[in-house]
Amino acid sequence: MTLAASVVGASGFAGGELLRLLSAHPEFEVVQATSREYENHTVGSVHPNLRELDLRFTDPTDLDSVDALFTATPHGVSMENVQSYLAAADTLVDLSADFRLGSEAAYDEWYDGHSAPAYLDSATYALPELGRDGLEDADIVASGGCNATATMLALKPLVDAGLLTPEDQIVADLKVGSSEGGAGGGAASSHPERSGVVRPYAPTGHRHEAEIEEQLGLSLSFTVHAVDMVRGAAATCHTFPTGGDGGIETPDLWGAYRDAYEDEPFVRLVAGGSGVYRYPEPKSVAGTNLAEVGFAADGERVVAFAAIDNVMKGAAGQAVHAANIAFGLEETAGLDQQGLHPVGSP
Amino acid sequence: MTLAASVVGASGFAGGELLRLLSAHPEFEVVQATSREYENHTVGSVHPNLRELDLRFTDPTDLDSVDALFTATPHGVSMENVQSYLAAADTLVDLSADFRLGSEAAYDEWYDGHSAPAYLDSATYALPELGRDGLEDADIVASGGCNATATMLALKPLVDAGLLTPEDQIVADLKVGSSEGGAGGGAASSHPERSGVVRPYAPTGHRHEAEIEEQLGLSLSFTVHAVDMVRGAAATCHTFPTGGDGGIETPDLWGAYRDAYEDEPFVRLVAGGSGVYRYPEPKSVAGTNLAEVGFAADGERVVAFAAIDNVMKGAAGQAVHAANIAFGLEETAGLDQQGLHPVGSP
Amino acid sequence: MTLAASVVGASGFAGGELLRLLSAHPEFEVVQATSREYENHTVGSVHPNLRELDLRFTDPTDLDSVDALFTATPHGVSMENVQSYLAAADTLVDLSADFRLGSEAAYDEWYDGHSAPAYLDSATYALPELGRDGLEDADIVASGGCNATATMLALKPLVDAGLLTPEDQIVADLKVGSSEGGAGGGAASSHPERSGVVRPYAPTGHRHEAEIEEQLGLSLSFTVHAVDMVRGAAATCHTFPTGGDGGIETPDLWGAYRDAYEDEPFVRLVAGGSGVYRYPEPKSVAGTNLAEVGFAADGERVVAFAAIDNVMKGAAGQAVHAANIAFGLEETAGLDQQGLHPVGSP
Amino acid sequence: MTLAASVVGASGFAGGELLRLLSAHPEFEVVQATSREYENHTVGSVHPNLRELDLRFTDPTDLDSVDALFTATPHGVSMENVQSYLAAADTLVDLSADFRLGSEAAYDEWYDGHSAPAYLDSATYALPELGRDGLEDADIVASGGCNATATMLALKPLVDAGLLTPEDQIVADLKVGSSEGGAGGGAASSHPERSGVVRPYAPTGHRHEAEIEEQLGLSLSFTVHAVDMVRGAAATCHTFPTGGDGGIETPDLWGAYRDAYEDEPFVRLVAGGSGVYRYPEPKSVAGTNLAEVGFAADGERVVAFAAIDNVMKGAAGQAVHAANIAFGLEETAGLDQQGLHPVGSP
Amino acid sequence: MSEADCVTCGDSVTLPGDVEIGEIVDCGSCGTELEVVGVEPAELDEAPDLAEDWGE
Amino acid sequence: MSEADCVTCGDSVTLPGDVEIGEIVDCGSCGTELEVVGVEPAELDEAPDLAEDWGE
Ligand SMILES: NC(=O)c1ccc[n+]([C@@H]2O[C@H](COP(=O)([O-])OP(=O)(O)OC[C@H]3O[C@@H](n4cnc5c(N)ncnc54)[C@H](OP(=O)(O)O)[C@@H]3O)[C@@H](O)[C@H]2O)c1
Ligand SMILES: NC(=O)c1ccc[n+]([C@@H]2O[C@H](COP(=O)([O-])OP(=O)(O)OC[C@H]3O[C@@H](n4cnc5c(N)ncnc54)[C@H](OP(=O)(O)O)[C@@H]3O)[C@@H](O)[C@H]2O)c1
Ligand SMILES: NC(=O)c1ccc[n+]([C@@H]2O[C@H](COP(=O)([O-])OP(=O)(O)OC[C@H]3O[C@@H](n4cnc5c(N)ncnc54)[C@H](OP(=O)(O)O)[C@@H]3O)[C@@H](O)[C@H]2O)c1
Ligand SMILES: NC(=O)c1ccc[n+]([C@@H]2O[C@H](COP(=O)([O-])OP(=O)(O)OC[C@H]3O[C@@H](n4cnc5c(N)ncnc54)[C@H](OP(=O)(O)O)[C@@H]3O)[C@@H](O)[C@H]2O)c1
Ligand SMILES: [Zn+2]
Ligand SMILES: [Zn+2]
Repeated sequence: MTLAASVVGASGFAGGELLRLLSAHPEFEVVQATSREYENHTVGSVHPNLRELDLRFTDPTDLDSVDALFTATPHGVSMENVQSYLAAADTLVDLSADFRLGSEAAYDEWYDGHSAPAYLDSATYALPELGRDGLEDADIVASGGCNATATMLALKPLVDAGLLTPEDQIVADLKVGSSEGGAGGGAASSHPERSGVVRPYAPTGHRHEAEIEEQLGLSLSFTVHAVDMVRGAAATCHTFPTGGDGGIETPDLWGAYRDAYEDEPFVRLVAGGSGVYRYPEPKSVAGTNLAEVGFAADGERVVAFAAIDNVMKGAAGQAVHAANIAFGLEETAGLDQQGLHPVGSP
Repeated sequence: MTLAASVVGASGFAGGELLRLLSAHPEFEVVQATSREYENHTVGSVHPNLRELDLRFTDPTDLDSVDALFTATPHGVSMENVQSYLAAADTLVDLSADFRLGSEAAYDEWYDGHSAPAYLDSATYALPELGRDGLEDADIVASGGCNATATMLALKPLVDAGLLTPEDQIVADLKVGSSEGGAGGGAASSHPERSGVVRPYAPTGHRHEAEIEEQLGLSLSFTVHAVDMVRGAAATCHTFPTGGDGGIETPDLWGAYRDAYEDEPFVRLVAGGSGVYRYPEPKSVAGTNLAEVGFAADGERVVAFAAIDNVMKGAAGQAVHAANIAFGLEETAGLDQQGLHPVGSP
Repeated sequence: MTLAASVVGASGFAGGELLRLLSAHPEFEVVQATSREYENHTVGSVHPNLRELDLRFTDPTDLDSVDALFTATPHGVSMENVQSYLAAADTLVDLSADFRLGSEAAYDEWYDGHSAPAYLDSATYALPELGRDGLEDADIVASGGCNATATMLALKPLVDAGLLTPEDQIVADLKVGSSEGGAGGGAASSHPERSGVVRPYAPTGHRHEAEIEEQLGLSLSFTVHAVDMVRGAAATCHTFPTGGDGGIETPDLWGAYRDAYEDEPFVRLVAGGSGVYRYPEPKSVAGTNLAEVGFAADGERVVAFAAIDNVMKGAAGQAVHAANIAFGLEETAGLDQQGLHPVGSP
Repeated sequence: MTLAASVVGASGFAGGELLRLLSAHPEFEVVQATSREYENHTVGSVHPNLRELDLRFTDPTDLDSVDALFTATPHGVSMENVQSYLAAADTLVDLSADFRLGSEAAYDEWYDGHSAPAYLDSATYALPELGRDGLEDADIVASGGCNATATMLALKPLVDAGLLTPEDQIVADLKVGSSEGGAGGGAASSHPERSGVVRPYAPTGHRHEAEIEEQLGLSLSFTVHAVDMVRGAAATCHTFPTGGDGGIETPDLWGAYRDAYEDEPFVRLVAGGSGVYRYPEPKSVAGTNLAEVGFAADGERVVAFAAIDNVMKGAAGQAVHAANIAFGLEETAGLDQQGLHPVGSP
Repeated sequence: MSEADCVTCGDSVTLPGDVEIGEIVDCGSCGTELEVVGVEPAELDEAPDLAEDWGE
Repeated sequence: MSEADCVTCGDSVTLPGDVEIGEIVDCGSCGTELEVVGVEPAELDEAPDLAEDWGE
C-alpha cells in the first residue's frame, strides 16, 4: 500500500522535516510540497539535505487529492482553509495550534478566537504517548506543540501514578533552540543577536499552558528561554507532588516512569546513571523522534526532565507517528533515525 | 598609593581574570602570580590575552609580603594554607568556598568539614550588594559563589521589600557556561561532549543553597544546567511571594528593584521594554562586572532574573570590588570594562 | 547472509560511529565492541545515542572470530596487532593511518617507521571514489584519512580531466571540527579553549599530504584550522591548473566534476546556484556518508571545495562503504542516513 | 581639550561600536548618533551594552556641527552625502568603502562607479600600520575594510623586507564572523542557517582585493568563508615569496615581522611557541583593537596569519585610531580594551 | 551469564560471563555503576561514585 | 637575574632568579619552550616539544 501525501508549508522548518520523513517513508509517497515564495523552485534549493529529491514547490491553493494532507503553516492558516484541505484529503494532519484545543472558548481565552469552530470536534490531539484513542481514522489530527510535548512527557508518569495532583505547584522552565521560531525569523533571530544567548523570551503566560491543562488536567507556570542551539527543546519541571503517601524516593519514580513508558517506542528513560550523559539532553536525540525523559528526587520536590528535537518529536516526527496510527501502519514506520555521538549543537 | 597584590592560582580561570583586572587597576600592582604547573613560564603562555604582561608564574609556597593576597584555588586549599597566606598579606581575598559560610557546622553539613574553623570569624562575605558591613579592613574577604551571586541578586529586592518570606516556595533554575568548571575540566567538558548542551548537571542539592540561606534567610530549590557558552550564569528564580498584601503588580516590582539597587554601580535593571534584549542576558554583560537583574509578574508567581559573567561579577570582579572597599578605594576602580554588542557566546 | 563484525576501539569517536552503522546495517551483526577503559560497561554509557543497544564493551585482547574486524584505534595499534587481528577475521578494515601508505619508506619519511611492513602489500586503500580495484576480497582495507578524503574528492575531477598536473601549485586550506581529535582530547580541546576558534593547528606539513601524493600523484601545501564545530571537515583547494588549453570556464568544470562523480552514490555536486547553500558545507552532510563537492573558477585559479562529516565519510562511513564492496554487498547498504535542515553545528 | 563627535549609522554594528569607543574616550564627546529606523529611541534599546548612555538616536539629515563626524553607513551613502557631511564637520571619518580607493577608475572597475569623485583626493587611507602620512589634518579619513586589514597586516612585513614581490603567488583564505554582514542581515544570516557553518560566501573576486592592490602593490586571490563566530576575521595567506636569496627560515621571518611592527601599539606577534594558543586567533583579540599577526615557514611557502576583531581593528577601532592621529591625540587614547581568557565565540 | 537486581531501579542486570568480584558494571536500564560484590549467585552494590567537580 | 638569547627568534630572555639547569622557561617574545642548559652564563636550548596529537 502506498499512501499519497502532500505538505502545505513545505518551505518552512516543520514542512521541510515532513518532506524528509515522508520521502523516505516506506508507505507514503509525496505528491505535492507547497510554497508561495518558492513556487516552481526545487525543494533542494531551500532544504539542502533534500537535493536528491526530484520535487518542486507548488502553489498551496492548487491541491491534488491525497490520502493525507500535512499542514505546517503559521497559526490561523489551517483553520481558515480547513474546508478545502478536507476536500483534498481523507485525513488532515495539522502541525499548527489551530485544532489542538477542544473548544471555541479555549481559543477565545488563549488565542484570538477560532474561525472554524465546527471542525474542532473532528480533531484528535495527537501526542500518542498520551493515548491513541480516536487517532485511528481521525479526520483531523492535531499535532501537539513542541514545548507542551516536552513538558507533558516529563509530567505524565507522575500524574498517572497519582503522585502529582491538579492542586500541586508546578514550574516548567524550558530551554529551546532557534528553529522553534520558524524559517521566517526576525531581528531577534539573526545570528549575531541570537548566538550565545540565554534569553527569557516567554517569561510568563505561554500559550502551551492551555494544551497541557486540557491534556493532563494540570495547571502550571511556564517560562521559556532561548539558548544557543538550533534544534531542541528541554523541559525542566519543578514539581511538588502531594499525591503520594509520604516522601517520594527514586525507586518509586523508576516504577512510575517505567509503567508509563515501557511499551513506548519513542521514549527513552535517562535518570542518573554514570558517565557524561546522566539526564535527558536534546543533543542526544537531535534528528530523531525520541524523547529522553527522566527525573530527580529532591525531598519534597521532584524534578522531571524531558528533551526532544522540536522539529521531530515536537513537530514532524510526532505528526508522522500519529499518521502512522491513523492509517493503521506500523507505528515506527519511517521514524527509525538514529541520534549521533559526538554531536555539537544540531 | 600603590598596593602590592599577588594571586595564588593564577593559571586558573578566576586567577587569570584577577591578573587581567589587577594589572590594569590604577591602585594595585601585581607582585606574584603562582602556578605549580607553569612555574617559570610567562603568564601570557597560559592567558593569551595577557601576552603583553611581563610576568612569570612562581611557586605558591614562596610568597612575598603584599598588601592583598588573592587566592583562586580549588576548595580546600585556602583553608589549609590560611595561616601562611595571612602571614604574607594584610588582607586575604579568597575566591573559593572556604570562608563563605559562617560556622564549622555549616561546613560539616554542606562540605566535608573545615580544617581551620578558627578563622571563620575573621572572614566577611563579600558580595557588596548584600551589604558592605565589615568589608572595610576585613582580614579575610570571602568572595561569593557565582551561582549564588546571580540567584541572590535576583531575589534580594523581593526580600528587602517584604514580598518574599522565608516560608515561600522558590525554585532557582540556572544556566551556566563551561568556565564555571575551571581550567582543569574532565571528559564532560571536552568540546565535543560539552558543545550544544542543555545538560542538567546539578539537578538537586547544589551547595550554593547554603550560602543563599545564610545570606538571605531563604531556603530554595536549586537546579543547574550547563548550556553552550563559556562565560555566563543566568538565574531564573520562580517565586511565589506571600509577603505583600494581595497581587503583586509590575510597578510594585519596579519599586522594589529600584529601592534595592539604585545606588549600586554594578547592577543594571532590565525588565520588559522593547527590542531584542528585554530581560537579563549573560552575553550583554560578558567581560564586565555588571549584573543584569529583572523580573516578570505572572499572577501569584514572580519570576526574578539575573545574569552575570561568572568569571567577573561571579568571581574576580566581585573580589576586586570587595578589595576596593576593604582598602578604601573608589568602588569601581579597575572595573569599568564595557560589554560588547554584537557579541556571540563569550 | 549475516556477516559477523567486531569493532576494536569502540569507545572512541570513529569506533562509536562504526557501532551506530553496523548495528543498523542489514547485513552485519555486531559481535564485540572493545574498550579497555570501559570493559563490562554498556555501550550506551559512552555513546548515549546507542542506549538501546544491548551490548557491553569487552577486552581487545580477547577477540572472537568474525567475518570483518574494524579497528578504530590510534596510530600504531593496528600495525602492532595486525597478526592477531587477521587471525580473528577474514577481513581487517583499519581506520587508522597504519596501512594507508604503500611502502615502508613512506612510513619512515612521514611517520616513525612501520613495525609490520610485510603486511603493507596486503592492504588496499579504501576511498571508493578513487577506484574500487582490489577492494573486493582485500585482506586489509585501509580507510582514508578524513582531511585527505575531503581534499582528494575536491581535486580528483581536475586530475582526471587533465586540467591539474603534478607540477601545478595547490594550496589546501582546511577547516575541521573537534571530533577529529578523538575522544581523548587534551587541554586544547576543552570547551572553554576550543569554543569559537579559528585556530591554525597544523599550519604546515600535515601528514595527510603523503596519502594525497600517493593516491593522486599531486604534491600540495596543507594548512589545517580548527573551527567551532564538532563534526565536519571542509577543504578549500586553491589550484592553478595548467593542464587545459587556455582559460578554464565554469562549464568545463561542470563537465569534469560530472564525469568524475555522476555514478557515485555518495557525492553531491554543489557549485553556485541560488539560495543560502551555494557551495559545499559540512553542516548539510553531517551524520551522512555524503561528500558535497564543488568549485569556482577565478581566472587562472580554480577553487575546489569539498565538505564531509569526518566521522562518517571521513572515517566510519567510508570504512563501511569499503566493507560493503569487499564483501560484495550493495554499496549503499546501511549508509542511507539523511542530512538535516535546519541544523546547527553538528 | 574635548572634541565633539557624531556618528551617522549609529544603530548598525560598526556605528554601535563607535559609540562604545567614543563615549568612553578621554578626548571625544558624543553629540549625535543617527538612525532613521530608531529615531528618538534610546541608544541602549538597540545596543544593550550601552544602556547607561543617556543618548537618543536622531535623524541623519539633521546634523550639528562637530569636530569629527564618523559615518558607518552602507556603501554609497557617504559619497552621496559627502558635501553635507563635510559642511557639518572638520574631519569626516568614513568606515565604508566610499573613499578607500584612490581613483574614479578604480570605483568603475570594482564597484558601480563613484558619485563624488572630486573628493577622492581629499581622502587618506587610514590603516595606520601602513603609514601615517597624510592622516594628520586629513579632511576625509577612509577607514580600511576588515578583510583587507587582516590580509594586509599579515603580508606587509614580507613586502617591506623585500621577500614578497608583486609577481609572487598569494592566496588569501579568510574566515569571518557574522557581524561582518551588518545588523541588516538576510535569510542567510538567520541563526538556524548561519550556525555551525563553514560556508564559502565569496569564493572568488572579493572587492577587498582592490584595496590591497592599491596599498601593498600586490595582487592576490581571495576566498572568504563564513564560520560560526560573531566577531572576528582571520586571514591565512599562503605565499610563495621569491624576493629573498634562497630559502626563508623562521629567524628571517621573526626579523621581518619585528622590523615592521615593533613600535606598533596594536600589533601582537604570535608565531609558534607553546601551549594552546600558538598562532593568531580572533578570539584572543575580540573586543580589542589588537591584531595578532604571525607566520609559519614551509619550504618555498610562507604562511602569513592575522586575526582581528572585524568590528574593532577592522572598523570602529581602526577609525578611532586614525582619528586620534588626525587630531594629534595619543594614538592609543580610548583604545586600551583588554581581551578575555577564557572566552567562547565573541 | 548470571543476573542480579540493580539497587537503584530494580531492573535485572545480566552480567558478562567472566565478571569477577570487585569489577564495575553499569545497569543497562538506569546506568548506575554497580560493583560486583558476589558471584554465584551474583550480587551487586552501588559503586563508589566518582563525583564530578564543577568547581564554582 | 640573568639573560640569554632565544634560539628561535633571537630575542633576549630574562631568566627568573633561582632558575636551575634542566628547568623549562618560555621565550617571552616567541613563546618557544626553552630548556636551561647552563647558568652563569645562562644558556638556553630548544626544549623537547610535546607535540600535540590531533589523531585523525
Ligand atoms: N518549528 C517548530 O519547532 C514547530 C514545532 C511544533 C509545531 N510547529 C508549528 O508548525 C507550523 C509551522 O512552523 P515552522 O516553524 O515550520 O514555520 P515556518 O518555518 O515559518 O514555515 C511556515 C510555512 O508556511 C507557509 N505559509 C505561510 N503562510 C501560508 C499561507 N497563508 N498559506 C499557505 N502556506 C503558508 C510558508 O511558506 P510560503 O510563505 O512560501 O508559502 C512556510 O512554508 C506552525 O504552526 C508552528 O506552530 C512548529
Ligand atoms: N570559575 C568560576 O566561574 C568561579 C566562580 C566563582 C568562584 N570560583 C572559585 O575560584 C576558585 C578557582 O576556580 P577556577 O575556576 O579558576 O579553577 P581553575 O581554573 O581550576 O584554577 C585553579 C588554580 O588553582 C591552582 N591550584 C590548584 N591546587 C593548588 C594548590 N594546592 N596550591 C596552590 N595552587 C593550587 C591551579 O594552578 P596550579 O595547579 O598550576 O598551581 C590553578 O591556577 C575555586 O575555588 C572556585 O570555586 C570560580
Ligand atoms: N576522528 C576522526 O575524525 C577520524 C577520521 C578518520 C580516521 N580516524 C582514525 O580512527 C582512529 C580512531 O580515532 P578516534 O578519533 O575515534 O580516536 P579516539 O576517540 O581516541 O578512540 C580511540 C579508541 O581506541 C582505543 N584504544 C586506544 N589504544 C588502544 C590499544 N592499544 N588497543 C586497543 N584499543 C585501543 C580506545 O579505547 P580504550 O582506551 O578504552 O581501549 C578508543 O576506543 C585513529 O587512528 C584516527 O586516526 C579518525
Ligand atoms: N561590520 C563590519 O565588520 C565592518 C567592518 C569594516 C567596515 N564596515 C563598513 O561600515 C559600514 C557599516 O557597516 P555595518 O556592518 O555597521 O552595517 P549595519 O549594521 O547595516 O549598519 C548600517 C547603519 O547605517 C544606517 N543607514 C543605512 N542607510 C542609511 C542612509 N541612507 N543614511 C543614513 N544612515 C543610513 C543604518 O541605520 P538606519 O537605517 O536606522 O538609519 C545603520 O545604522 C559599511 O560601509 C561597512 O562596509 C563594516
Ligand atoms: Zn538500574
Ligand atoms: Zn623567542
